[in-house]
Amino acid sequence: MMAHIPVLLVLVPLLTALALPAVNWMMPRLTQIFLKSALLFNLALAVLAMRHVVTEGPWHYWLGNWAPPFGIEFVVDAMSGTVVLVTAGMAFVIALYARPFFKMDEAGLQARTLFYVLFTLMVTGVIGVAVAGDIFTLYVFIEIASISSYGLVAMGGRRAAFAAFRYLILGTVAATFYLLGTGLIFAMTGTLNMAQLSTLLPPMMGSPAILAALCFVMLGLGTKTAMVPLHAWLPDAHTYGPTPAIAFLATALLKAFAYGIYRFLYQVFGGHGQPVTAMALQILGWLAAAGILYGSVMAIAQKDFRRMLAYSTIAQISYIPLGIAIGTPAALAGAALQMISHSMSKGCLFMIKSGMHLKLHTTQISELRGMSVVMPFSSLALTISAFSMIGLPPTSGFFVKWQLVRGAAEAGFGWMMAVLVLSGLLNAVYFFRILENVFIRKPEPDVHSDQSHGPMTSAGPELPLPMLAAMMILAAGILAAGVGSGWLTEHIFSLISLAGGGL
Amino acid sequence: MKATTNSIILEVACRLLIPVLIVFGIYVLVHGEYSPGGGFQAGVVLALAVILNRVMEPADTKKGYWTFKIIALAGMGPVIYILTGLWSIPFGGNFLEYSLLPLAVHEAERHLYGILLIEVGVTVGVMATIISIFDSLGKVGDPDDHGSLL
Amino acid sequence: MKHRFSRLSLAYGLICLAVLGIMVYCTTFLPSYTQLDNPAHRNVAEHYITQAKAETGSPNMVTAVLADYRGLDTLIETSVIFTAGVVTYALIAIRRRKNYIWGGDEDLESDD
Amino acid sequence: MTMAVFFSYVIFWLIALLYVSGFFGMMEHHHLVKKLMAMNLMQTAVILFFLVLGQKIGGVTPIAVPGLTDPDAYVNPLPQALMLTAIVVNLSTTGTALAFLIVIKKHWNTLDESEIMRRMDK
Repeated sequence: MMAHIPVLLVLVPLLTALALPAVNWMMPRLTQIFLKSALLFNLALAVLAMRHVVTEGPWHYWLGNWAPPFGIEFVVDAMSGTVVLVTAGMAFVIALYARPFFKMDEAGLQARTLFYVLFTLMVTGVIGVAVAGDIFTLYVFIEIASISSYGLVAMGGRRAAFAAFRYLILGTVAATFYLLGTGLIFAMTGTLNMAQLSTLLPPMMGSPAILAALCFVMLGLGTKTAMVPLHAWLPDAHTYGPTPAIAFLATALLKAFAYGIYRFLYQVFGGHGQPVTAMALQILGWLAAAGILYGSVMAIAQKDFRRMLAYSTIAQISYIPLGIAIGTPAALAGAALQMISHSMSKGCLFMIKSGMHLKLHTTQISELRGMSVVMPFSSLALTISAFSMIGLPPTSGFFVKWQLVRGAAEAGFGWMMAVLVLSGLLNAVYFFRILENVFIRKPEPDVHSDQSHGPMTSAGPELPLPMLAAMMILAAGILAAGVGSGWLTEHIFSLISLAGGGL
Repeated sequence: MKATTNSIILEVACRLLIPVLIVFGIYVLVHGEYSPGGGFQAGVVLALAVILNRVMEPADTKKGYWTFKIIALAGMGPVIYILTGLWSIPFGGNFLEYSLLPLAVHEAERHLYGILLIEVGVTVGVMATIISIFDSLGKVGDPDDHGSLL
Repeated sequence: MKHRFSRLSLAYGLICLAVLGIMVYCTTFLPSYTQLDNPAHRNVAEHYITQAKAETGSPNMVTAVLADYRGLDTLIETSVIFTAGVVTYALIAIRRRKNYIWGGDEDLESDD
Repeated sequence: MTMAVFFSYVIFWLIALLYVSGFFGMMEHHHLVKKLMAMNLMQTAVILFFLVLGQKIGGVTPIAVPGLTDPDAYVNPLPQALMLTAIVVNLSTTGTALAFLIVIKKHWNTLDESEIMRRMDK
């Protein structure tokens, strides 16, 4: 069984998703236990896969035992292992967290089952994007992750349905771009396997057809990652979608597509060694810097915490392409650490957002006064994750910025260092504004009369236990990743390959 | 007063077509390795047979179709596929390695049986999904569904 | 209903013409399908055409590629259509008075 | 350049035209159903593009005929298999989008994008 972990990583969530309606129909009481144990098992598999990668190098798995150019190949290396680990971990935590979100009538239970079906399908897609070693298989995984995320966003209500439709239109256009790029690559080389492409493509990089393929693939993946000129779908979908779905979308799905950009630029198109790809990386760096600044400035302008989180996601997700664009080992380690760090802190912030929603019945920043009195644990978690977003020392966000700045200095990108420092300041502006409201300002008397008239009945003093527990797990994770970042960099991120030969 | 059918023409046509569609669907499924065809096409044709049956009935009897159960059935299709793929793992193969399936036939023929099994899975999945989409859409105009529609 | 073009339409049209020009230019560098030695016909496809019958026993090469050589794609594709069925059911068929997932924007609205 | 080679490129250009017309329709129209139709045009164009890549002059259907062993006699089966997958994915996307449209129509009572955008902020 150990030898089949790369394929089991995909199959376990897929099988869970497929069997969940049947389990719900036959044995409704076992649904949640089944779901959570499967996700926990998947997390264990991800840890085992990572251990194997660390001890024995990249892991190749031939499906159906067909040799690579003819069959499909799965590859787990240090970077994709990180994505898989983040995805599996966040999936488990969010599944823990999401329990109080559903009403316990018949429709609510059906909705819960279908929600988890789509959720696990999305987990499948994200893990598949990370491990696929074949560009068409990558497309199919992108589509399963995307379609389930459209459905999940649309479950949030009437505004969410419209936001999801726009997301669907843009996402599908992005997918056609990607598929067109795949077609051009296939026409020029006759293969779809990434490892073979990395040897076949370099001699023909000068051809306009390959250049067009590069542009189309990057446009497609860039739209899905919400890189800056192509981010139009993200704010509405983030604001109106149901929280557990959006938390997973922002933390895992976007990272997987950012990882796809890395995969293509470094392991298919040859990285900094190719002049054309080096130019593409340069442009990617500019766009990422623009995204960081644009997202931060727009976040400052927002009055609603939900919308602020959406723009903050645009800013934070751009750190990964920035690290990819710089392309030194330190910068790539920073990008990989950002995948871990941002998923935990942003996931935590989304959970806090729902907590505010539940307890204070508002997400307007100006109405959060005195939140620290009513919700002490949430306020603590908010502080930790805000510190991580800003990049203050004990949290993992600091080490992300540290690695990226170091990488930019090594590669001689002075302006990128300036952007990183500036973005830290901008993040500080918008998060300290919230922290000021939460901790320092005195509450107005009628804001939280503390009678919960929402659809949920809060059992404990602050929030339902699963929500608090998930929040605390993530907050502890942020600190742990900060403390352990040296270890992570030394043992895992140092294995991230820079060139096409790494596959 | 309840009608038993929408119209006599529809009913006669459907009664003629449905058995043909079912037979043709099964033919497309099992003959997929030798001629154009396969699981998807078979699934769509078989779903069409069921949908025609539903179209034939008058609108007011459309209540109570087993939509949630059919979602469960749609999930079972890919599960058949996955189990076929996993079947070779105890015998030392990789996922979907049909040549190691424990069947007492020639190696290439094992591939044929493997392909047939997964095509059955695909057929079940596609058929049940299309029926479930039709049933969901059939609920759109229900009186207890608030709001005006289309 | 007659569609009216606005001033923006002209800009859109120009963008599209530019994209069309780039695409036409780039496709002239692709090998034509009339050249039988082009990579799309040679590299992997030739193996499928010549070996599929012997390796998979299926004379239909498309089935052989779909279900055997690239069997995983088909699995995921079946799951994709299952996803579509689930989305349709979840959005349309579930009976509900209001929103059934808490935490969407409708919970902030006061109407019931 | 022979006539056949020239017209093989003309097919590419026509496909590019189809793709770009979908792109234009998506930007130009404010009606959501028309946007969806434009999206389908783009998807179809990509499918045609792949299928043309697999074409051969005089090639037969890729089903092995006894006695015909020349690989050039059959058209390329790989793009056909890939597009079978892509068509199903497109079908799923379109189905999902139509479900969304039903929900949108139910809740907003219109399918005009600018109208809904205007009412979103309220």
